Amino acid sequence: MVQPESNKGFKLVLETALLAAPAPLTVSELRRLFEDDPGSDEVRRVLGELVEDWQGRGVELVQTAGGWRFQTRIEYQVYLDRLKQERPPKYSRAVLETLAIIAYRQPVTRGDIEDIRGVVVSTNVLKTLESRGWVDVVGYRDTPGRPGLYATTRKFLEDLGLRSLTELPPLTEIERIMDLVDLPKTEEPSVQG
Amino acid sequence: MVQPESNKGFKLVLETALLAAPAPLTVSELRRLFEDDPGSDEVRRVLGELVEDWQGRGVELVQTAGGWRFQTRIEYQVYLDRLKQERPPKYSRAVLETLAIIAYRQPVTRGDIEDIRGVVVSTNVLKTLESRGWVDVVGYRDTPGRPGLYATTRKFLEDLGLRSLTELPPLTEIERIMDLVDLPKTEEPSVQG
Amino acid sequence: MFAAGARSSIYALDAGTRRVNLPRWICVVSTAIVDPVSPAAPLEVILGRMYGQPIFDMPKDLYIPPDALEVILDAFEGPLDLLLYLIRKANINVLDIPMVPLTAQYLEYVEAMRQHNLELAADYLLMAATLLEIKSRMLLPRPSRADEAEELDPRAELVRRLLEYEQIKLAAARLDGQPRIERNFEAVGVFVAEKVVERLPGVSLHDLQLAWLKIARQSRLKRHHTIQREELSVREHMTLILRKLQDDAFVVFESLFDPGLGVASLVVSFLATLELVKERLVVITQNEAFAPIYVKRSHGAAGIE
Repeated sequence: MVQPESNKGFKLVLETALLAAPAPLTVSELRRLFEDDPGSDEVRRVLGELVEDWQGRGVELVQTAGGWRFQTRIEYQVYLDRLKQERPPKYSRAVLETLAIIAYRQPVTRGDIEDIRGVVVSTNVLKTLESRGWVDVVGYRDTPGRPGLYATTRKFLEDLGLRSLTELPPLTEIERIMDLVDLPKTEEPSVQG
Repeated sequence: MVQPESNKGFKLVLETALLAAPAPLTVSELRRLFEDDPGSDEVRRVLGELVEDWQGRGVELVQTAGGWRFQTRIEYQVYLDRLKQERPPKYSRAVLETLAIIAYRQPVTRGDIEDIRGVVVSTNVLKTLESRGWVDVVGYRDTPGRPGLYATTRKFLEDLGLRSLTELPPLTEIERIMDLVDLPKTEEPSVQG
Repeated sequence: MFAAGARSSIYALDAGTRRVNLPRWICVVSTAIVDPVSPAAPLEVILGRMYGQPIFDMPKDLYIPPDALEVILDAFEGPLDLLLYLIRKANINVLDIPMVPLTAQYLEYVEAMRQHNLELAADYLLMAATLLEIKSRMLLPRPSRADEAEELDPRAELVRRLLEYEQIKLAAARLDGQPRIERNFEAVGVFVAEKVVERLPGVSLHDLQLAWLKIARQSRLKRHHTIQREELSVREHMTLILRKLQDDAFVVFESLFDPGLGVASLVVSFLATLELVKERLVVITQNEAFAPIYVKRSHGAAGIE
């Protein structure tokens, strides 16, 4: 059985309550743990001891606006993140196709992209790629409206681990795959090869 | 920065992950914490060390059906209860008996439960257990009406701190006496204690 | 020898030997009428004293004042629970249930429930019928000894159910006694401090390849061969040259070429420049023969053109 009378038992009760608490605990809440109120000074003194005890661990005792709580140290986030199940976000088909067109056919205008895709390209799609730093406007075509010419950036190459655009999968190969899989014209072509 | 290469750093990462996890962690999940997979044996060895390290504390490292987790020791509940806003639910005998039938005789239909208890099982009873996440329908019996077959969940075991159904308290000796009644023609096992 | 004794006693309870050692209280509470074999006279005296006032020479948990009936019946989980209570309180051997007094007392409870207008569950009535049926079957003459082994005791099924229920009842109590999360212990889950890092979608070469495949397939369905095969390196250099022309100033033609990259690169750069001219993206000017050639982005050069 626990003996909260002793300093050790007292500290263990505080530690246990703080580890199990779903939210930060105030000093006055912590005082309520005990049948005989130890007083705030005593609770604060032992909280200070606990802070010391947990030095050098992956979890630390901190005081927040809402009270005291144990929390993981930020250095451990890299490990804890590996447990996360969430799948990395994916770009929409529109974004990927626009990126592919800019990569292979640069420099291209929005109109060019729309011609090739056969659908209107929303401003958001281009903004997504621009804010990612993967495409930018490198000039303007001398046609009515003077549309901007999009090209891929150095960051795009870096992020994809390429030294040059020529390291992109050659289109001829892609089209050869397509020729192969397109043979049964009626059916939806499979990409599996 | 953390150095998971050292035994101490490795243990701290495991401890931190287990202290922070909202649900029990399996050994294979714990292996995922590290960039270089330490292997299950190594993880298990350090888990054993952690169990030792936490002896005599208000919190213990235990293995349940869903994996490993830190939980408070029963002796500390008297303190923790003082902070609780609401009492944990008390279950009626109808709920507990239904739960016992599902736990010990699973998978069972509602009809099976009614046969054993000799009374109609109210929908509320099953709903209570289902909403607690302790039982669910795992299939349907191939009889008229295709009644649902109830079984206990992993959460049920976890909430009771059990690793498997075999750790449930054993049924009382009555079973052996029942054999006598059921099979009056077979040899008579002695029930003498 | 409990087992053997218990079994043989099931069969011992035939018409001739029904004067079994019934617990006193059952005879009392169930009224003497239902058991003609019991010595009736002295019991009726006790019975008379029972109603109205507490009786101290009886186990007090056996006498249920009518007012308390509702409360007590509420405590039972059904007919099996009630029967088990009656049996266990009377210390009866479950394997040798005296059907006559048990049935009588059970019916008494059911009758009391009816009189108190308690909602009488069908389960209780069904059990009453079952008990009466077993009782009547037990009153029938037993078959000859030769067939005895094959004749199942009429009580066997009831006993099986009672025992199975009792087992579950005990199991339920023990299950409830098992330490449980949030009642006997708490799970530890400390706050996870983390910097929020925006997770950006990853794109692989394969993604691009697939995207292009879709585009190509789409355009093929619409119009044939709008997508020409082209050297990617030319297009890359077109972009590079356009980047060098960012500030709309004239740039010396030669500066667009980096001889250090080799002949192939020079050729590609040249092709790229020609392509840019062809697509009217750049303007090339030369004032006179052999004078320096200048290149400029076309849009700022509208006047010059």
